[in-house]
This record gives sequence, structure tokens and C-alpha cells, in this order.
Amino acid sequence: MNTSKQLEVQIKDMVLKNPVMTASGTFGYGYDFEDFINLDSLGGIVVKATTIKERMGNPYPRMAETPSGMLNTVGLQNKGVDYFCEKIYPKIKDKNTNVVVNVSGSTLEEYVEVASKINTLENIPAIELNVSCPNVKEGGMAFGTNKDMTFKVVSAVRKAYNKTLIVKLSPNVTNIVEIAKAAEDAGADSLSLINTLLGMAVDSEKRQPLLSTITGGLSGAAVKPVALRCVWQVAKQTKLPIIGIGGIMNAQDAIEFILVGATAIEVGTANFINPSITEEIVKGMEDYLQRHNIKHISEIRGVI
Amino acid sequence: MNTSKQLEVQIKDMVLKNPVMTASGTFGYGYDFEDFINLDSLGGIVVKATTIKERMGNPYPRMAETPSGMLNTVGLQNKGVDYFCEKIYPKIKDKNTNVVVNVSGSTLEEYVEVASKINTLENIPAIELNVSCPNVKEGGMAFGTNKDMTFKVVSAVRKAYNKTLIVKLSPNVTNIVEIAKAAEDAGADSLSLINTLLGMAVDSEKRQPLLSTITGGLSGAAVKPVALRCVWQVAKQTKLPIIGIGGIMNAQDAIEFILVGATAIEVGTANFINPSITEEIVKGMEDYLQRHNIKHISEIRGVI
Amino acid sequence: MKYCKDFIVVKNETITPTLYILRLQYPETLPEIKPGQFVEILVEGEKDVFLRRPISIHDVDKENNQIALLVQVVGKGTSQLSKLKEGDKLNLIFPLGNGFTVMGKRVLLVGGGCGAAPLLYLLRVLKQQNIKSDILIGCKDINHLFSKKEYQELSNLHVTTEDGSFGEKGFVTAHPILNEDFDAIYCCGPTPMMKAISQYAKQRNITCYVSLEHKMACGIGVCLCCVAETNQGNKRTCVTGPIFLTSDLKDF
Amino acid sequence: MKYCKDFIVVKNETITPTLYILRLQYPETLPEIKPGQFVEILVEGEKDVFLRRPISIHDVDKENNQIALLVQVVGKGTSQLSKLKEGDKLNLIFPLGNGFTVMGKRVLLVGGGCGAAPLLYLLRVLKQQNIKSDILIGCKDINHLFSKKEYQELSNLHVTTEDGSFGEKGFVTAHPILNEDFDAIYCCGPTPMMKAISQYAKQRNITCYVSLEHKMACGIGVCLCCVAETNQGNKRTCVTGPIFLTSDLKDF
Ligand SMILES: Cc1cc2nc3c(=O)[nH]c(=O)nc-3n(C[C@H](O)[C@H](O)[C@H](O)COP(=O)(O)OP(=O)(O)OC[C@H]3O[C@@H](n4cnc5c(N)ncnc54)[C@H](O)[C@@H]3O)c2cc1C
Ligand SMILES: Cc1cc2nc3c(=O)[nH]c(=O)nc-3n(C[C@H](O)[C@H](O)[C@H](O)COP(=O)(O)OP(=O)(O)OC[C@H]3O[C@@H](n4cnc5c(N)ncnc54)[C@H](O)[C@@H]3O)c2cc1C
Ligand SMILES: Cc1cc2nc3c(=O)[nH]c(=O)nc-3n(C[C@H](O)[C@H](O)[C@H](O)COP(=O)(O)O)c2cc1C
Ligand SMILES: Cc1cc2nc3c(=O)[nH]c(=O)nc-3n(C[C@H](O)[C@H](O)[C@H](O)COP(=O)(O)O)c2cc1C
Ligand code: FES
Ligand code: FES
Repeated sequence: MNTSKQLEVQIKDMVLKNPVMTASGTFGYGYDFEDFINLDSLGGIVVKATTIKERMGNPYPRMAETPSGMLNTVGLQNKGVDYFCEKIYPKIKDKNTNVVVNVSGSTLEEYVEVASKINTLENIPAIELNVSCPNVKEGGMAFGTNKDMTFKVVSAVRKAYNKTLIVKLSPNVTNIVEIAKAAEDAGADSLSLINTLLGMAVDSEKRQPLLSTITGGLSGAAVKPVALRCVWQVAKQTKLPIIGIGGIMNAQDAIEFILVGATAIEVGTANFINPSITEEIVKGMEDYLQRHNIKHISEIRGVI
Repeated sequence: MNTSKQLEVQIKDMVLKNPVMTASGTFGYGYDFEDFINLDSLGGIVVKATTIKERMGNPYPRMAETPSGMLNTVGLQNKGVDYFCEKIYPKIKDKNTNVVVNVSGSTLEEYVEVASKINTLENIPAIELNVSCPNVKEGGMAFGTNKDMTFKVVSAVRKAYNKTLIVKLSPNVTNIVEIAKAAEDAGADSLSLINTLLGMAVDSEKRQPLLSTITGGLSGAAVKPVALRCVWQVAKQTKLPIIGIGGIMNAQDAIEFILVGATAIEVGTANFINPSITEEIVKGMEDYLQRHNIKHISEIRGVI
Repeated sequence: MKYCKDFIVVKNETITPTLYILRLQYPETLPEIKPGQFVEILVEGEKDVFLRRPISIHDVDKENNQIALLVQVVGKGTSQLSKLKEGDKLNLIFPLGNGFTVMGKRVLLVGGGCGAAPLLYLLRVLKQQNIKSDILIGCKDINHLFSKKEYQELSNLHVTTEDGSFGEKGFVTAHPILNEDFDAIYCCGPTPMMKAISQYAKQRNITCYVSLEHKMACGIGVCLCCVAETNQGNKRTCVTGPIFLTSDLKDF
Repeated sequence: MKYCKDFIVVKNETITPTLYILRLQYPETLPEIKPGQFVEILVEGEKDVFLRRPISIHDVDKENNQIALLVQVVGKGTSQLSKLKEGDKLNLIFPLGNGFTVMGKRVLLVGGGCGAAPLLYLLRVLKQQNIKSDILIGCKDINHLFSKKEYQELSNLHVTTEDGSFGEKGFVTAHPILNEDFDAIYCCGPTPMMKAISQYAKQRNITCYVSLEHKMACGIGVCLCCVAETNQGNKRTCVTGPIFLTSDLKDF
């Protein structure tokens, strides 16, 4: 691995050895991937959504393949923040990468409570506030699709959390810049986008929806054009460092997000297709810089 | 061709011999396809967006391929409504199919003027009001992403147009049902959806956007999950007949839209890949009904 | 330890026009593989396949570092797999899932259609451990009966066919072998069949294992898409399963 | 009349590792094809190709109902085409575009790299109509010079190579043949080359035709994606072009 720091970036106080992170819900708690890659080679990993109490998630079936993408309706299944702090945190806290916790909730208070608990964990440099999950009845996307609600929840969490606060935005809105600005005004340190697009799939032979909840979240290569557009819009109109997410399948895709203004990127669905893709993307970004004779990744950030 | 009327459907006063129509901007004025299919075999064709004055459209490049889809930024290039009435209408008016005009504008007055002119054309049974084009600076999507604006423009056109009025909705909104209801309240006879998703593509080697206008409209197979979701939501919450559009590549896709509540469907980008796909879809829908022993297509409409 | 590596196709055998056995060569020494485990296949050259496809390990030839997969063509991915030729590369993540717990002195294996895939390798392991077995296979007709010779070498084969073209006519659930005594039943096949066998085992108080073919996005435990409802809550089929004790499963 | 039909690959000839000539058999009688027209190819078996790919008609063999395409590998679609084998099917929409206007008594053809593709068939038609021609080909080196024998049979071939490995060293724009008198110039190749030749033709008052390779979604005139800016406004390259009189084009 190259040690020249040409890929090193910073999201507020969190220093990443390279811009490549993993997207929440697609990478478990990281250690599931240790058979395939060295976690130390990544800029950071974002673990599965964590809520105040254990959640069962939605009924099976939770997945449907779509053209160049997939729908999921996992519905925030997780064992709750206390289990995370006691059982999972000890297993990942000494990895030489940034472990970010994706914080979810159904009410403003829940978000605040989870954030406060994570705030006490020394080796968690940042949280990603998930106000954009389309797969739960209450909360989730309801917060992230309204600028006043976004402002409220981010403000409240900001008071309870004093490390790097990333807010994850939903693309299912008329005006994503408006939501982004509300998060910025409320004290977010960074914005990550996009979460999944609200979609649906049908089994025409059985005449049934393919997901137990009928609708679910679309991810994968298919959403990249929408994700690039959202990142470009938000990067142009806010001052915060942006983490680009959505359909990143290879290093070229990652570079595209940097060009439209992202400081770092998260790889999601691609991990299912190639479990060592994140390491390959780091390598591919190094190659790109070398091939184009670029000294540091920041030189090409937001040039479009 | 089967003549048993098992596929016959009605959109207000417009009777379609089958639910298969073509999407505006992807089928020219129909006659370009006569080398490949018999136009008479289709339920209807929606011609290219028509505006009050001739429009040059956006600069080249106007197209970029994306995973299972494409972006376009044609920008409503057309010769204006008078040219349409004088030169194009005579060429298509006697086709044995429903010729629907897609009406666009930059101001409310423009929409009304174009609609009034089309109202005088005897053999045009319906217009499709395009309040959802993402590729023009003024008007277009600006109308279709705001419920009050939608209500205003549809009300105004409704007064000027007394045949079947279809309103074409944008998926680039937080709450498509709200917009759909505004159109319904304003007197629309039918809703067609979706228009393209706002997206973007980048050339990572040249470090440039691939479209002259940077952002453009995403269409093709990739958008089908979003389109199905929108149609399902709107069909469940309005009373109007729905025309489903977005990523329909074959008969199975068409059936999926009927299952979630569409009365008819429009085929867009698929025409570029297989110019006889519309006829094949009609045939495939007939086969489906036969295979499942269904007497009339309406039996499976909206069963999900 | 899981691996993500290329195998080479050494043979693609057509059983019926929609059923194929792929034999794959691993270029290194195969890691330990348990019966009932599966692989996740990267399907190339087919536009409409985005995710990998999970397929059970049908057989393992440790000596030659080969595995066999039984593929039933049901859609675009499996159709593409059926076209593979000798020498083609195939990228697999493997071995995945928990695999069968081998136990008892005399056991019954019940397989239906292509779902029977994992049973051949299970028989090999049972034989190695000197556990007596019977295998009951239900299939459409004689043409759909695969790996018959191997079953006969490793176990006592009983067959039911829907048309009576081989063995007893009818479904597995009516076969007399079910009346004998077993310490465990291993059942793989269509869900209704597995549920029927599970009910029967419950009545007779026999330990019963089934293999669940839930839809998977990752196959390695990270997406939480493949869950089965168990008495301990939603469990990932790709990690805690695909083999479950039926007494642990809701709905079984 | 346009057709959407399957051709059969009869030969796939490798010129350089990134340049191929595909010969395709049409199962019926070929319709009339003009030089400069193109086809839209359905590329199968490659996940990341969604739309058809436009490729010029390099040559036409009316007697045998065959056409030839010259394919330069630049991305996924052309790479997939380069792998086609004898007997493979290929679905084409054809013939598309306006084609060259054949005119004059003595004409010059100028081709650069793979852009020269449409010129071979143009030479055939010129010869048929007894129009005298010279053809000037610019390429990287001798290995990139294709269809040399055919050019020599049909015309007077002049070559420039960037490395001097054949013909004159340098670019086409410096070749002495340009000083002679012609009624028309037909130019296909990289845009900077076409612009330079167009400028030169303008100075000398020679009618000049170029072929534009604009990005196309449909190829049949309906999507309006492929427009070129002309003195009469935006015109569809796939219908009004791809061959344009340079005097009609803005920027030329
Ligand atoms: C643990 C496990 C072991 C399996 N073992 C075998 C085996 O040994 N041999 C075999 O032929 N098949 C096996 N399957 C089923 C096999 O994975 C599916 O048939 C295959 O994924 C279908 O892909 P397709 O592209 O051909 O079909 P598609 O075109 O995607 O769909 C066709 C049908 O297959 C089903 N299907 C699609 N994707 C999946 C998926 N990811 N998981 C499960 N079902 C799906 C759908 O319900 C649909 O009805 C197994 C599945 C699992 C989960
Ligand atoms: C009228 C016409 C005639 C042509 N004739 C030939 C020919 O005879 N031989 C030949 O090798 N090539 C020809 N081309 C160019 C050829 O169409 C592109 O190289 C091909 O589409 C690239 O596809 P790809 O999947 O390999 O590349 P991609 O992976 O899609 O992209 C690689 C590069 O090719 C360019 N490109 C991609 N799609 C198109 C498109 N639809 N139209 C134009 N450029 C595109 C992009 O700018 C990109 O830089 C012609 C193009 C046109 C418009
Ligand atoms: C199976 C699955 C589960 C996900 N779970 C979460 C989650 O718990 N929290 C969250 O913020 N995003 C979640 N996401 C969204 C991803 O983090 C990411 O934003 C989205 O998938 C787009 O990126 P991609 O196209 O690279 O997958 C999930 C996505 C998938 C596919
Ligand atoms: C090249 C192109 C041009 C289009 N022009 C128009 C238009 O003029 N008016 C309109 O309402 N929609 C237009 N559309 C949108 C389509 O009518 C359709 O809503 C969209 O493409 C989704 O359907 P599809 O995925 O089947 O293509 C255009 C789409 C494409 C691809
Ligand atoms: S398939 Fe992803 S957790 Fe099982
Ligand atoms: S490519 Fe569609 S109009 Fe030319």
C-alpha cells in the first residue's frame, strides 16, 4: 500500500488515510470482511444502523434484484445500542481505521439517546445520522424529507454529540439542497448522500410484490446518476465536506464522486458482488492519481 | 392480431385497442417507426413535446449511457405548435391509433395557448401536459414539483381544453401523491408517470460532465423500480386512470405496471434498443392473459 | 475462512434440458467443506444479472480439488450458468453457510427435485463416519433423477416419481421407508415438501434438518436480507443456516 | 426503408489488438446501401452496455450479401464486438444516415485512423461511376493501415504515418497530394483532422464532406440526442447526417 498520503482526507476532526469508506448496512461490523480484505487499508467503515432498542426488522422477503440494482427492506434490524457498546465495540475498537456508527431512531429522543451513548466510546470518531431510511414506518426518512424536522433532529443530536457529526441525506426529496442546508445550519460537520431511492418490484407471474413491505430502498449501479447529481448539487451549495454514496462499483465511479465535490465516498452494494472491491478501489484511485500526475486527491475535488 | 377486445382500455373518452402507448420524445411522430411496426397495432402514440414557439433545444452533447439506463438533455427541441398543426398533423391524423400531443411550456400562458391550438385538431383525442421536464431552465419541472403550481397550470389548461387531459408527473418530488391530487382536483382526466429522474454523468478521464447541461433526465430499465413505486402510490390514492411509464422493456414489465394500478402504459427508451418492441409487448400481454386464463386486462389492474 | 476465487469448469453435464451438473476445478488445495454449505457465483455475460447467485455444493472431490454444482435453470442467471463450457472461469465465494450437523447411527435423507443437491456430499460424509443411511428422492420422472449411481453406491436409494416412471408413484411423503426408525432426517427440496417431512418428524420425535433457499443479496452475513424466523428471532439463512433444525423454525 | 435483422458473423479479422474487421452475412438480399451509411448494433452479453452502438459500413459485397464493419476497441461495447466468432448472430438496424453525395470528376478522400471506415465502400462506388479518386490515409504506423490492398486496387493510395513506418512521416494535412486539384473532398477521421481539412478546402473553394461521429441513443431520428449545429439550426446527425457539407456546419 502506498504511504505517500496523496489520498489522505479529513472530515472535520476525522482523518482518513484514503477516501474509501463502506456504507452502512452493506458491510456488517467490518470483521465479516476480514477473510477478503485488510480493514486497515480502508479510510473508514460505517457499521449497520444502531437504534436505542433491539429491532427485529421487517419480515422476509427483504430483497429483490432490479436492473443494475437491488431493493432492500431490512428495516434497521439490529441488537440495540447497549449490545453494540458491550459486545461489538470491543471487537472493532482497535482496528486501524475509522469506525463510524450509523445512528437511527423513530423519535428525536431516540436519536439523541443513541448519539449520547456512542459519544462515550473513545474509538468511534464519528456518527452518521440516518435521517433517510425508507424502510421503517416511523422516523427514518420522515425526518430527512422535511427541512424543519431535519433541523430539529440534527440540532438536538449536535448538543448531545461532540465528535464528528455526519448527516446522511435521502434522495427522495424535491429539493435536496434545502435539506442539506438545514442540516448545515443545525451544526452538522459533514453530509453523506445518498441513502436508497424509494422503489418497488413485482412478481408478474405470482402477481405479488417481491418485498414484504411492498416498497423498499433501491441501491447499486442503477442509482449512480441520481447520486452524482445530488452530491454535485449539495457540494456546490453548502460548505461542508461531503461523503458520496450510491452505485459506486469501481475506482472510476469513486473518482467521479470526487470530481463532483465529494471528500470521501462510501461503497455499499458493490461489497456483495466483490467482497474485496473496497481495497481494489483504493488501489485504483492511487493509479488514477499517478496516471494523471496528480499530487493529492484534493486537487481534483469538485472541479466539475 | 387478436381482435377479442381483451386488451381494450379507456382513458376518459379515449378508447385504446390495447394499453400499449409510446412515450413522448422516444418515438418521434410515429411514422419514423413504420419500417418496423404497424402503428395501427398500438393503443396510442404520444408525440414529442410541443411548445408555443420553435425551440432549438440544448447544446450537444445531449446523451450519456448509464447502468441499465441513459440520461438525456434534449430540452424540448421542436418546431412549435403551428408547425405541428400545419405540417405534422396532416401526416398522422389518419393513423388508426390515438395520437396524443405532449404539451410543454415555460409559462402558464404558453401551456394554455398550445392546448387551445391542439383542441381544434379533430383527430387528436388527448393531450399529455408535460409539467415534469427536467431539462429546461424555466417551466417544465418547476410546475410539476409544486402542488400549487400544478393546480394552477392544470386548472388553466382544463378551461382551454375539452378533450381528454392527461397530466404527466415528475418523480423528482418528496410526495408524488400530493402533486397527483392537485392535478386531480384541478380537473385532470388521467395521470401519466413517471417522467425522467434528475441525474448526472461524468467522464472521469476528461474530468467533465457528459451532458452539455451537466444534469439531465434518467430513463430506461434502471428507473423501473422507482416508476412502479410512484404508480402504485398514485393509483392507490387517486381515482383517475393512470398511465404507467418508466423502464418498460418487455411485456412482463408492462404487466407489472398494470398490476400496481396502471390502465395503460407508455414505452420509451426501449424503442431505441428494439424498434419493434411495442408490437412485441402487445403480443406478450395477449399471451399473458391467455396463459393465466384472464378474460380482460382490467381483471388484474391494481391487484397489488 | 471464506474465499473469493476463480474455479475452472472441467465439465458441464446435461441431465435434462433444464438441469445441469457443473464440475469445477480449484487451482489450489480445497479448504474444508461441510455438506450443506453453498457458494455464491458471479454470473458474467448476462445483462440482467446484477447480484451473485447462491448454489449448494452438490459434491466434493477432495483428492482432485474439484466440486460439483447442480444447476436448475429457472431464470437468466441459471440459464447463463447452463451455457458454461470446459475451460471457462467462474468466480465463487465459498464455502458459505453452516452445513449439516452429522449425527446418529441411522439417518434418512429426503430430497425433492433439484433441492436434493446438497445430499450427495452429505452421503459421502455419512459413509466416511460409518453412519447408516437411506435416501429417499422424489422427482418428476426418471429423466429428472440425477446422481443415481452415486446414491446407490453410498446409501440405500428409494425413489418416488410423479408419473411412476421409476420407483413408487406419488410423493415422498407416502413412501413406506418413512415408517422405519431413524435418529435424524435431513430434508432438502420444495418448501411444502420440507414442511410435510418436518411435521412427520415432529410427530415421531425425530430430529429434522432442512435447507432453506431464501433470497440472498450477499451470502456472507452482512446484508440481513435472507433472514428466517426462528424461535430466537430473525436469523441469517446464509450464516446461521441454510441448514436449520426444524424445531428452531417458526412455520415448520 | 430501414431494417432490424440478424446478420451472421462469417469472419472476424484482427488488424491490430484493438482493430477488427467483422464480415457479416445477411440471410436475404441486401437492400441498397449508400457509402457513408451506418448500422446500429445490439451488443449482447455485456452487462454495462445498454444502448445499441453505431458503426459505419466499411464495405459492401452485394453479390454475396455481405457487409464489413471496422471496429476500433474503445470501451465495453466495442470490446465485446471484437470477441465475436464465426457463426455468431448480430442484430443490426440498417442502413442508417444519409450517406455521401457522389459528385465531380476527380475527388480526394482523406481518412484518419479508424474514422476512415466508410471510405472503402465509397471508393467502390466512385470507381463504378468512373470518378477518378485519390485516397490519403493518416495513421499511427504501418500496423494500423487496414484495407491497403483494396485501396490500391480502387484508387491511388497515399499514406502518412506518425512514425514514418510507411508513406510520408507526419500528418495528412502536410501531404503534397493536397496541392492537386479536386472537385470534392470526402473526409472521415478525428474531429481536429476533419476541421483542418475543412479549412483547407474552404480556402481552396473545394466542396468538402465530413462524417460526424456524434453520440447517438436511437440512430433512427427520434430521440434528438445526436444533433449537430448547422446553419439551419440543430440537425440530427443520424438522419440529416452523419455526412455533412462542411459549409453547412457551424464550427467547421
Ligand atoms: C442456499 C441456497 C442454495 C441453493 N442451491 C441451489 C442449487 O444447488 N441448485 C440450484 O439450481 N439452485 C439453488 N438455489 C436457488 C438459486 O439460487 C436460484 O434458483 C437462482 O438464484 C435463480 O437465479 P436466476 O437468475 O436463474 O433466476 P431469476 O431470473 O433471478 O429468478 C427466477 C426465480 O428464481 C428465484 N430467485 C432469484 N434469485 C434468487 C436468490 N438470490 N436466491 C434464491 N432464489 C432466487 C426467484 O424467486 C425467481 O422466481 C439455492 C438457493 C439458496 C439460497
Ligand atoms: C455514425 C457513427 C459511425 C461510427 N462508425 C464507427 C466505425 O466504423 N468503427 C468504430 O470503431 N467506431 C465507430 N463509431 C464510434 C462508435 O460508435 C463508438 O466508439 C462506440 O459506440 C463506443 O462504444 P463502447 O461501448 O466500446 O465505448 P464506451 O465504453 O461506451 O465509451 C468509450 C468511448 O466511446 C465513446 N462513445 C460511447 N458511446 C458512443 C456512441 N453511442 N456514439 C459515439 N461515441 C460513443 C465515448 O465518448 C467514450 O469516450 C461511429 C460512431 C458514429 C456515431
Ligand atoms: C441491504 C442494505 C442495507 C442498508 N442498511 C442501511 C442502514 O442500516 N443505514 C443506512 O443509513 N443506510 C443503509 N443502506 C443504504 C446504504 O448505506 C447506501 O446508502 C445505499 O445502498 C446506496 O449505496 P450503494 O448503491 O453503494 O449501495 C443499506 C443498503 C442496503 C443495500
Ligand atoms: C430522449 C428522450 C426524450 C424525451 N423527451 C420527452 C418529452 O419531450 N416530453 C416528455 O414528457 N417526456 C420526454 N421524455 C421522457 C419519456 O417520455 C419517459 O417519461 C421517460 O423516458 C421514462 O420512460 P422510459 O424509461 O421508458 O424511457 C424523453 C425521454 C427520452 C429518453
Ligand atoms: S444474504 Fe446477506 S445476510 Fe444473508
Ligand atoms: S440518435 Fe436519436 S435522433 Fe439521432
